[in-house]
Amino acid sequence: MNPSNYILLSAVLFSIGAIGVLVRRNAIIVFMSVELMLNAANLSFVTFARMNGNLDGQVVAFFVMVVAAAEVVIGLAIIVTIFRTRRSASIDEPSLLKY
Amino acid sequence: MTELMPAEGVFSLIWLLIALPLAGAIVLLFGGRRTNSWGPYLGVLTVSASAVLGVLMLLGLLDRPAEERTVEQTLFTWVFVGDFQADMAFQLDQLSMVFVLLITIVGALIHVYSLGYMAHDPDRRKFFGYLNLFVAAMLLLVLANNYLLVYVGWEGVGLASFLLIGFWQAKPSAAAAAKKAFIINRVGDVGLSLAIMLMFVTFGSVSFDDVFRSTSEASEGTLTAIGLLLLLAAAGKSAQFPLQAWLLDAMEGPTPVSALIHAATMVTAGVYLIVRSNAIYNAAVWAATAVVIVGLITIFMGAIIGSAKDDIKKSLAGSTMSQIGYMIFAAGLGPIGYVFAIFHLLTHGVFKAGLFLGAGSVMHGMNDNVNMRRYGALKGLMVITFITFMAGYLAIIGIPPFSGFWSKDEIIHAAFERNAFIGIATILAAGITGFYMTRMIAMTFFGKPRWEEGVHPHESPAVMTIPLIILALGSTFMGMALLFWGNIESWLEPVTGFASEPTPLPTMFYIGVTLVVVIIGAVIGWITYGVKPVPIDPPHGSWLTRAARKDLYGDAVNDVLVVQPSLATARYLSWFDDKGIDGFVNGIARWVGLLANTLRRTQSGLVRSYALSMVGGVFVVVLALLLVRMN
Amino acid sequence: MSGSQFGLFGNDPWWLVIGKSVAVFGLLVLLTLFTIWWERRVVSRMQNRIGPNRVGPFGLLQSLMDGFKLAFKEEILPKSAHVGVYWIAPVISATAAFVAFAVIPFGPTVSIFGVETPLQLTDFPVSVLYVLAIASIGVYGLVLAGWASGSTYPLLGGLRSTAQVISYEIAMGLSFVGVFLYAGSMSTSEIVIAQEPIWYAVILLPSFLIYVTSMVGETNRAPFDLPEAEGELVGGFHTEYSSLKFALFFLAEYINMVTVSALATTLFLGGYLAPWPLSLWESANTGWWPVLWWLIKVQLFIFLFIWLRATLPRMRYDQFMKFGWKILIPISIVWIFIIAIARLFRDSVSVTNTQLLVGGAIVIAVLLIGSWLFQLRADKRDAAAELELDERRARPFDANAGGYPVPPLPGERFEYTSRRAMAAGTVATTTVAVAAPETTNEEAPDA
Amino acid sequence: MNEVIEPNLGETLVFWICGGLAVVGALGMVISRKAVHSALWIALTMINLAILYVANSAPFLGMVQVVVYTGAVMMLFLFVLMVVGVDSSDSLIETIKGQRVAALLLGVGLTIMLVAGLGAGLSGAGTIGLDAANAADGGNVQGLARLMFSDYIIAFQATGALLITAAVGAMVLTHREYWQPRKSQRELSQDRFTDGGHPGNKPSPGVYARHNAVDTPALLPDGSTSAISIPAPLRARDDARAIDVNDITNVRRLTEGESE
Repeated sequence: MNPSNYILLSAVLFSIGAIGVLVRRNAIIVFMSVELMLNAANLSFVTFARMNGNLDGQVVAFFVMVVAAAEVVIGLAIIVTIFRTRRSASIDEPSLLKY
Repeated sequence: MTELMPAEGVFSLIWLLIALPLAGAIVLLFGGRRTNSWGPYLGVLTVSASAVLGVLMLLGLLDRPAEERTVEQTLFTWVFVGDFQADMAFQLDQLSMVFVLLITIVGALIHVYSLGYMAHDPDRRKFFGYLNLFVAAMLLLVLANNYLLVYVGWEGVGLASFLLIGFWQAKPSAAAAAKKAFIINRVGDVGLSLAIMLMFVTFGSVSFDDVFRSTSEASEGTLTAIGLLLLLAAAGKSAQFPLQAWLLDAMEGPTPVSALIHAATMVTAGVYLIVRSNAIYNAAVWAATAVVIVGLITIFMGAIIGSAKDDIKKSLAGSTMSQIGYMIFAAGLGPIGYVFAIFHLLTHGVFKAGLFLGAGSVMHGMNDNVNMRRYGALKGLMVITFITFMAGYLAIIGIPPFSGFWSKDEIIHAAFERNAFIGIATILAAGITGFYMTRMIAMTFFGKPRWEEGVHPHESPAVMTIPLIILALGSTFMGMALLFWGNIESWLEPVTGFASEPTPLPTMFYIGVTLVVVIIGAVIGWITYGVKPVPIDPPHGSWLTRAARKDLYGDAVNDVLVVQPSLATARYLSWFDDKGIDGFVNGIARWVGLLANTLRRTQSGLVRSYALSMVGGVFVVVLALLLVRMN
Repeated sequence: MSGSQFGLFGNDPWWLVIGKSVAVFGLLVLLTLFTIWWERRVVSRMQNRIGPNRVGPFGLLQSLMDGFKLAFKEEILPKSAHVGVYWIAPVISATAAFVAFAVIPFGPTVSIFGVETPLQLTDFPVSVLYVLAIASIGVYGLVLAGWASGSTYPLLGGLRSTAQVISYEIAMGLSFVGVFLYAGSMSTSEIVIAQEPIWYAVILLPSFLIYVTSMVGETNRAPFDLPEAEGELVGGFHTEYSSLKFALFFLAEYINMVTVSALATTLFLGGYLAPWPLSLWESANTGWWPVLWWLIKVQLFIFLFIWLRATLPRMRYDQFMKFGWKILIPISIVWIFIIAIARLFRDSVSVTNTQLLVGGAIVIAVLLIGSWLFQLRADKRDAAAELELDERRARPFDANAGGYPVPPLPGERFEYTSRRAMAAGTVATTTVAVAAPETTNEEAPDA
Repeated sequence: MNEVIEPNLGETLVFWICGGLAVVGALGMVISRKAVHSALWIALTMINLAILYVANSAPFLGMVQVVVYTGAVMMLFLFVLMVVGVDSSDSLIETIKGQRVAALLLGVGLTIMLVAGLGAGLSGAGTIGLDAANAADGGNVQGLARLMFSDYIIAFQATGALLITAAVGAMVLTHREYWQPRKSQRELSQDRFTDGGHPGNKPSPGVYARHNAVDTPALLPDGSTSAISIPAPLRARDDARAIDVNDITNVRRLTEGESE
């Protein structure tokens, strides 16, 4: 088995995540889809690290995880704040922000 | 050209000459109300200190041989852009020295005088601040060693002049006069800035030393252009034809200002500029000729205006124009005239300052009335003012041994050496000078009192009369002192050059003719205004009188030639801006608006539709990458 | 994974792997049964009771019987439950509990039927992290149970356990850092071996204490048993569970207790290594003896759990959270700083142990004095703030301060001022107190 | 270093099982109507990804993946889901015209393109493996640590700062200002007693009564009923069960009997 299969798996997961972002309206699920996309990218990084015989890819994946954690914290805080005012977690709801 | 000597000893303090009044100005203008009480005295002190410093430097220069009297002090490199470099550097030579002395000493006297004159003005502190600023800028102008720095001083005095003319800005006429002076000065400033640019392009430098050293490298056409531009600058600052219109209105400022700025110092900056740039004019004959013509025209314009005005200050202002015309005229004569231009400048600076301060003293006694037809018979009531004024009077019309005689006579002499026609013209102008000055004396101090009701003429306080006395002494003796004891010709010679040409007619001949003409003018004046009673309401007068009362239609000409076309252009441009440009822009905006109206449908605010566009973009990019890779 | 450092791991024959797995499973089930009985006995003794004593010798079979009873009880499925998740939650919980034990070493290498093998199911470079990871998966069981029950109390219990686990896992992870620093490894077997000279509980006492505290929080045991607080949440997350599913939760809880105790033993008490006086005996650390030492140490921790449950009242939720975030985590971080610096000094500067100790003593003294001074200042500031608040309360509130209507600040009372009256010049003000709504007892006794 | 390591059969097995589960989890996440189900599905994906990391010679990352993503991030998601109570199923009716179709087309297209493109591009790519890189520092964790604390130290510090900022930001975002200091337990209990309310527990329904249903009022010692012993909604609906007079008399007799 060629390790590039991992890359293909990562591509598939990434696309599924993208579709999730596009079709789901619940902000939290959209958020999960974004996390899925990040995870897919991480899988690529880890695989690349192995294919190239150098650990930098793993370090990058690690940093992605850290940044994702920070992003989740803020994102969820925003969702909670929006939910408090609008009683809804629909991502279409804050469209008034365009003004 | 003499060698530039490094600044040592007392000359290491050249910067302090400027810094002192500048510091005074800063303290006074930014110190706020807490400096109200002691501020004016600080102003007097800084200028006086500069004067003392100037005297010390004069002594220092006298100790040196003539060719070592050019001192240069470089503080720091001020501007360096590419090839262009200008230093914050000062050059003290014989020419600057006399200016420094004139500015600081007359300035100090006028500061002292102002203590009395402005005693009751609520904005006294500001006044002294502006005065100090003016002195600093003027000193910078005359001490600079390059044209760019001159330009700074040039603008600085322009600013101070503007502020001081409009000092009583509550008066609409004062505000308008200030603006007028400022705007007309701008025209001259454009000339100076263009001249500087041209110099940089031609010589690669703007410092005096470099420019004068390399005049031979430039074509005569270029030099003529520079000379004419410098003449434009000088005309603007010195109120020469055709930019003379502002000076008469500038009399709206307080009288000490008129005395200091618009008689003794600033208006002579143009003369300084031309004399300083003598190397250029020496090489540009046509430019020099233009200078002569401008000077000659102005001599007559000023004299005629001075003869017709009833306002004592405006009459004096006309006289100033005329006298500066003399100087410019002399400067245009070439090496033979430079020295006398400066000589006349010095004597004129003193006696005209005295005359203005005397006029101020009269106004002080007459409740600030400036109409000479309301004066009369003041000689007994204002003895000191009268005597000092008489000293100035005799000096300006050129009665020996008063100082004006020596300087004016030399100019006439020089004029004859160049051309008999212009010589005769200058003598004629001297006659007119005699006429209008006699008219002024007669209307002010002699005859019957024509005072307005409630006016009680009185002598001014000592703080005003003492400067008057000092200036009167200067008016009386300075000419002789400079000529015989101070030997001004050989003093200035290293800077200006001096060509002693053979004299076709004996000197005494000119003196005699001139004196006769002057006395004829004075007698006519006396008969017209001294013997006959002066009507309180001005008579209709001849067409020339009427024209002179209107400044020889200077404003009208400006109005027709400049103001109306400008306004018309502005109106047209405004219309074009409104309809053409705005229409174009608005049209674009409308189209953009229409476009945006359709495009904004995509900006739904729905995050998911944005995300869709993003994914679409990714799709396209990946597709492009793949296609590129496949091929 | 199977690098040189883990020579014997991953090389077992298949039958030995299965054997070990079964042994671990059996051990855990037995330990659970024993611990339940042990707990009931100990708590009873502490409460002047006798405890289970009827079934089997000393009532030892009591928990087995209870298990049978539970298994035969009726399954109740709440109507509002989310079926799939409701089913899977206890499975996750129990599975995670068992799986976590895979990396716990019971003893050194022994010979089983002629095969040299370590007494440990498996080990790899990050096995301590593995335990953490599995623990965090185990929480899913609780959270999902709470949510899937479709009922309020379980949901609250689930929420609490989420917050609790996230909070205490941080402190727990931080307490490991010291051990990692000293052992230079995250593998359990290597950490145990690294404690041959001295237990980490001694040199890393703060880490040890923090771990012990957070392990109680992590296992939802008293006094941190908030997810199943009976007085507040009926039964917490397992309120709606019954029969075998409830048994699974029960099992998971006790296995978790054993796991964290075993982990504490491994990381801080030298694992299977013999304690000091015994270690003088040559063969104490060879053969099967270490398993005994290990068991004793684990039982000590379990006794600690029981002891805590019997003596301490449950904490209030906010105090509990405050304790985790504002005390345990900051202390952990400061402690990591200290050990990192100490390590740095020992490695790069030649410092003797005496100097290190003296330095440490000085640091501690400075910290103590500093905190005392800090406290004094804080007291003073609090007193000043109190005073200011009193003053503000005493001052009448101006609703139109500076001509603009302003809301009252804390401690001020809003007084309605009639504009018309003010305009008329008669500053008659009507006072409407908009303070906190009076707690009127709607259910006042009407009889 | 150049020697190409061929993954063994075990890894192939792991890849297909875990990779399949990961895809199933991802699809489940997108398809699930309930947010909590979505969270569970994606947790499944993440755990499987962790296993794939381990299989890819990244044991440390694998564990971190579980701890961070499954343990912390997804737990946070669940927490927020429960706090905001987004419990009900989402409506699956699409509101933006054409969004779903376009999304599916784009997604599928992207998948096909990526898989095809990457597959073609990577088909001949060899694998060096990480054994040498790991051995250089004595292990995967040590290798990562060396990189992180030397080459990537700035990035490491920056992410640290980012985390702190995120924590503070979350607190600021979700912070609610209290106009008045929160009452302490002491103050609460004082309020409870000073206001003259009922200080103790309210009488339970059915005390001294023959029934223990919630709608049965408690009987007071004098035989009268206590209204506060039944829940307010029942009282508001006037649903209190009537008391059998005999009960009252019985009680009265009892109390009198005791007093005698």
